[in-house]
Amino acid sequence: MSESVTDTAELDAEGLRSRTREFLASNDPATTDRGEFLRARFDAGLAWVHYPEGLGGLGAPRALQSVVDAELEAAGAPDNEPSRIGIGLGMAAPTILAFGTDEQKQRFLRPLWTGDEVWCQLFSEPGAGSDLASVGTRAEREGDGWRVTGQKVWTSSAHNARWAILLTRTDPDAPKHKGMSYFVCDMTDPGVEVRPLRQITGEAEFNEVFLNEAWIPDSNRLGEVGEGWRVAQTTLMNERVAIGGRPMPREGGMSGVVADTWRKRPEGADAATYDRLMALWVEAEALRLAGKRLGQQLAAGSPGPEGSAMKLGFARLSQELSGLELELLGQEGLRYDDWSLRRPETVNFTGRTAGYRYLRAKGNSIEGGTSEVLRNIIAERVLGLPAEARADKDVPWKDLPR
Amino acid sequence: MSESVTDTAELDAEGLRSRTREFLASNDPATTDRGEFLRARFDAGLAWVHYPEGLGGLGAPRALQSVVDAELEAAGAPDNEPSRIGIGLGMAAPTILAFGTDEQKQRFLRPLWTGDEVWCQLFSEPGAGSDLASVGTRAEREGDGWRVTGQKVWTSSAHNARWAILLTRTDPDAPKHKGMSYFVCDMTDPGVEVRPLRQITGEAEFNEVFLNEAWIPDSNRLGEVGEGWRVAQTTLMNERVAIGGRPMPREGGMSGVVADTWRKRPEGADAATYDRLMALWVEAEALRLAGKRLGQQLAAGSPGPEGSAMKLGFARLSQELSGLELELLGQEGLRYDDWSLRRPETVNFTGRTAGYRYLRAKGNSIEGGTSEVLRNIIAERVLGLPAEARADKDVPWKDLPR
Amino acid sequence: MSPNLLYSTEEQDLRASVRDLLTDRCPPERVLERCEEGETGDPALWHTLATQLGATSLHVPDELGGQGASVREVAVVAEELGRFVAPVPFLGSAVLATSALLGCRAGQQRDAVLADVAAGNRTATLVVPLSSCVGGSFPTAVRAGEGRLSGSVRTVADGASADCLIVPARGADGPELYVVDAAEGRVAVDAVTSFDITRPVSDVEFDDVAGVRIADPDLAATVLDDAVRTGAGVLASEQVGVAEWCLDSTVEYLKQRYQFGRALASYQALKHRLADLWYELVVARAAARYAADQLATASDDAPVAVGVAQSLCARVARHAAEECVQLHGGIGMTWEHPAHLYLKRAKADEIALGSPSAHHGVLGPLVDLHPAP
Amino acid sequence: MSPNLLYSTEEQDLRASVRDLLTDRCPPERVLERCEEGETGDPALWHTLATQLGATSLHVPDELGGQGASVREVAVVAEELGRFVAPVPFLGSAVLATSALLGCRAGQQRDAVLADVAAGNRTATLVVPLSSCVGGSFPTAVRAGEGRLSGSVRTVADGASADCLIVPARGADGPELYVVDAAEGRVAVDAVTSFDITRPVSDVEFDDVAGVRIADPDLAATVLDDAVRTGAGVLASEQVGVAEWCLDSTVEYLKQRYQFGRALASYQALKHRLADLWYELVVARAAARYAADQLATASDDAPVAVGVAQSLCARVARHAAEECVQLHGGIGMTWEHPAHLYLKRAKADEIALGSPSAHHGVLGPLVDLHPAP
Repeated sequence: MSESVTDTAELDAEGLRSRTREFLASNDPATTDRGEFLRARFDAGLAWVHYPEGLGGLGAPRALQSVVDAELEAAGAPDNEPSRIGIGLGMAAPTILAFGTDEQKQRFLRPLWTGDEVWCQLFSEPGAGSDLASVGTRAEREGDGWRVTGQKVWTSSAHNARWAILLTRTDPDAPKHKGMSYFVCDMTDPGVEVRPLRQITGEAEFNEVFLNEAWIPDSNRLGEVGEGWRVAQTTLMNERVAIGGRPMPREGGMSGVVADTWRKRPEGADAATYDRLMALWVEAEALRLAGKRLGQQLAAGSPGPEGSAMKLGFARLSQELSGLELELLGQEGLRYDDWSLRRPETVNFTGRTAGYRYLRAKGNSIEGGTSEVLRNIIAERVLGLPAEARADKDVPWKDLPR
Repeated sequence: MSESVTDTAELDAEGLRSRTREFLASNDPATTDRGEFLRARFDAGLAWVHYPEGLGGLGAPRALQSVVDAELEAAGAPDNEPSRIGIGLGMAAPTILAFGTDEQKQRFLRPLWTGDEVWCQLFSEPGAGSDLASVGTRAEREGDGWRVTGQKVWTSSAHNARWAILLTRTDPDAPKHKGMSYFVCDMTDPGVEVRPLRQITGEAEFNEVFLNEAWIPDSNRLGEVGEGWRVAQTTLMNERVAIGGRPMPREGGMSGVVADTWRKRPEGADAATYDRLMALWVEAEALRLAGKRLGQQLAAGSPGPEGSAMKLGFARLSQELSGLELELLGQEGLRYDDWSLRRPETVNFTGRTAGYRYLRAKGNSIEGGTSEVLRNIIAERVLGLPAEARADKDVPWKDLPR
Repeated sequence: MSPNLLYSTEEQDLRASVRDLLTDRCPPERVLERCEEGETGDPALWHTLATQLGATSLHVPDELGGQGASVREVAVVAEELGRFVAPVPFLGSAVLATSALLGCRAGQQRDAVLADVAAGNRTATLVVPLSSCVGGSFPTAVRAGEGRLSGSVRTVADGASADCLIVPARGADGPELYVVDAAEGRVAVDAVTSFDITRPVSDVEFDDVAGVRIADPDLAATVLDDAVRTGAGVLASEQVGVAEWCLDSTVEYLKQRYQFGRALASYQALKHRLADLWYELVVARAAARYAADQLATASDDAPVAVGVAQSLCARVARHAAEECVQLHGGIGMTWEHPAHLYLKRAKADEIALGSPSAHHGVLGPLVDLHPAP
Repeated sequence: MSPNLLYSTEEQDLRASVRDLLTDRCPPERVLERCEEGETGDPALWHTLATQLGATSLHVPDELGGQGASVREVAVVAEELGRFVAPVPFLGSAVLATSALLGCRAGQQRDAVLADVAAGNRTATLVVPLSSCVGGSFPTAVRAGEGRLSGSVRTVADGASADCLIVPARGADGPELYVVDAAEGRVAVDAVTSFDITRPVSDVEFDDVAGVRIADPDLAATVLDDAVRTGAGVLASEQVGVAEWCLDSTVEYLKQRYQFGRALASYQALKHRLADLWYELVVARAAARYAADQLATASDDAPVAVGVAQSLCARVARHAAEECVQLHGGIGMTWEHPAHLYLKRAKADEIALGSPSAHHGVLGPLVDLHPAP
């Protein structure tokens, strides 16, 4: 975006490679403190090279990040544990970059990227479901800030987070898409209460967050008042990009787990289940190839709409495969490991036991966009079919049926 | 309905049995001409005992028809070949009975029942699909009758029929449900042209019927002008009753055909297909039991809504089973018997070859109400879910998008 | 005579009594609370079912202290218990153990146990893995010799609440059945964590335990097979109850919830899925009723009827429960909503007493459809 | 190097040429008319494809008169031919027979036939039942002795239009492949009525016919297996073309038609079904491209790739064609609408060169997933 002060010739793969080597030469990962190293990497513009200079980047093409990462990895440099701070990296950061003030960018991006500050997302509400634009958490103007009251749900990392991106309703008299505003919320505010949300697996991966007159200074607003929906679109678009697209080896996911179960010849592994196993294995392999193909399309600069197919198929296959696995296990499938409430740090869809996998997979077609919403998106945006009739676009939010 | 002049005590099973025996005593089926016998049976009120006296019935309970039929069958009496005149018996007759004038009932019902006059149905149109109320065949008033122009489709028996029940549009300025009228159409009118409609099987079971200024006297109108939709509802309700509900032995339908194919061990009958075969066989048996259960509910006087489930399941299973059969046959499944245009007198879904069965079964989820419409009906009428949004109820028919 | 596939008036009355009791004493919130508190059963409810409704003695003849009804009535109770995922040992005690006891030759020992179990004074279970399918070979996990049993059986339904255990064991002369007092010191019944939270399972171990033999080698294998078959047939009705709750609660939920300004229930894609579920429920109910009827009349067609019902109803209940969770969206994934109790019951029931594929394998040869060689 | 799953620029150009030709010469109405007239093929179109577009010589090396391209390009042509259900003997001649010829050891006889077939001067086919699956045992239907063949093979694809026949036969020393001139008096090629109207099949009989041996026992079985595998891999691309036409035409139809005052395309239940089809097409295309690529590079993973592609694409194309007929409603059931041509092609293709289940059985052991004993 911004014109770099350095010679643009440097921003090709070779240029970035030598820059990274120079950086490594003056910041030896073997002897530098992890936090210090990461902060220095950010300041050197090697955090996310496509970000502007001064904000962890160099304004270089995004695709070249892999060059930097490869050099750093080869040198044994620590990373910023991206799986721990995924919401910050994948959703908060691009939104702050797009809509934040200079002060906000300066304040938030560096500790976000280094992992010194964890972020979470306060979007979903118990009453909203797939209709995110119906959020009812109220933010009311008070002096130079806002009082926020409401309930959010499905918030991962809320109990570890320092900051949250928060979608609120600031004008209930406006139509639903027009009365929202978007904030950065301080999770240490006394008006913020985090409670674990127990799932059908017994675990609590997520939280409910109760906002009870939480205070947010107006300087933590992202985008204009009433523009919250537009800001949230940026967040969500980046969420969709983050899902899927990881290259995976054959049998890399649930199909490998179930294939291994089959190979152990459990009681249900009979002729009758073989064809089902193979059909699912085949579909999983084809979905993997489709993901690879999507990656090649992206690399060739012509991204297709196949991302939504990936998520749809991933959910379908996780569920079918894990269901089959329980049947293969027979007697063992009737047992579970542990129903006690746990709060896992990370989620592993293929972890624990077959019973856990079966139950956890049920969430794959709900979280991050239900399969039903994905089918609507495919039908309307890819196939060009007419949108669903809706009666909620021009009515004041407060008058909508709920 | 109408009070019988004979003692009502006679209208129980015993009374009907003795009446039938008396009738047989004076009309020996062995020596009486078939047509004469049937006409005499009609006149004796033993044709359809629940019809009024003078119109082939005795005003007796409908369920007692089986008593009469059993006596007649035991005596070797000829029947009226109900499969040949199904549309007359199942659809035209109840409509004439409900909406016809005395003259119309006297004129039409006797030759309809005896089979001397075959009936067909002119409802569907190429542009209407499941939306029957959108029919565009125009009937315009001319003197003491009507000139009718339009195209009808999916008409079985049209080439053998003497009469048709016909749904037309008489007022294009009225909303679609309010501008229709219902007629009896003389199929020998010079304005009526019947062409075979070839199907994907190669056969032409049905016809297209072109109405080109066909003339219908107003005395052949059934119901009031503009009331055609209400009259047609009676016809269609009776069509739905006629579908399904026949008691069937185990493996009585497509499942028996495919099971027999399996038993002959064709090339595709391997371990992989066994579970599929069994799952379909099981569902077919369960559907058969559901039909039996529905019959028991009807007999107990509490008909359930399960009829639509029967049709939905029948279509699903015919298609799945016949598709499996082709796979079982392997090489033989790649061959067909004959593509040449034929006009079969009757239809046998399980007849001819596996390829025919597969193709013909595709129609089972379209004809007589598509599976999609059935699912709507179940969702809305059985489960009480909201009706689909529609914009065609109050708009003049002529202004509707088509 | 044609089998009656409807619910008789008596059956409807029975259903109403059971449903009234469960509505009062066993609403989903209560079941969830119990799970929360780690209670795996509801002994008080079980006691009421047994003593006030006689639900434990329905198909036991009058002269043995029972109601002289049949498996049809047992199936009606199972359907209601399924609808409420009631945490009571009905399957283990009133169905599996009682059916096994009924199959054994009359005698003082058997009659006494049967009367106790029927009256609800004692609770029993059949010591086989819950995944056992009719037509399997007689288990060899427990050995019997001179009236003493040794061996262990994993994943036994309703073991922890059982006072007496009906144990298939292999003796010197072949298959036998024994009654063992669960309180015996050398019997260990270890509750294990059950996937189906509302149906506990246990591992049972016998270390040279005294047992009373109630079936000799000439009878034991048949008795066990018949009991497991009856269990599978009754389970089909339980699955109908589970499926019906899932459909009903989903319909209600979708009617109440609005998204994008419309009731969720107005979205055609969801309507069609619910219509398909309803179709499945219609055929499942017919199959389950037929199985109950054929078992009740000891018909020659009972094995076919059970195979059809169990393989179909298992899939239908599981599908209904999966759709229930999915169509409830996020709330369906939470512990606080009861949908997961039904999902766990439905999935476990799909495996219990034979998976659909296992039943296909047993059913096929009965109707002259043999697996490919 | 990572396999390229996209269409290269050259492949896109090739596709455009073929599509232009077919749009012009082989629109669905024209295919229907031909069927009406009882013509089972379009020799003029075939000739143009061969001579002007070189579609018959793509994966034949330059030195043998071919284009020196690969199976990737063959697959692109197959995809387009599938999209148009073009009645040309591409599968029999340019894929199966040509692949078999390519596998045989070079030699005057083989090279001459191959050059003729590649150039479109002659049309060939491989004399095996169209349902043959890779991994099967070598056929024994035809016996060879002293250079003469006897026996008969049923349901051979593209037999009637073939000038020369590539015949697997069992000789005294084992499997062999022969070339036979179809015009020989003792060869009978009887066209039989094909379920797939646009792909004719024949029964072929040899009554002591002279043949030229092109593969000895050391090679013949491998050559045949490779040819049938290549055929199956290419067929997957044909199926992608079939599926895509079915989806596209259904989308267009539903957008144009109104019922109950709304475009059919606005009904959510239909929208979701089309979305599911589109998903299937996405994964099918990836699998088909991978198979084509792995065959093109003679990769060790080609057998796995073909098993995946063929078993998946067969189901997808059949499902798409069935949905196409259903969602077209009544018109889809008529002979005058082309949907049935695709339904027949898709269903026949599901059986052709191995059903999905057959491929599962071959694929499983390759990925260490063995059938249960």
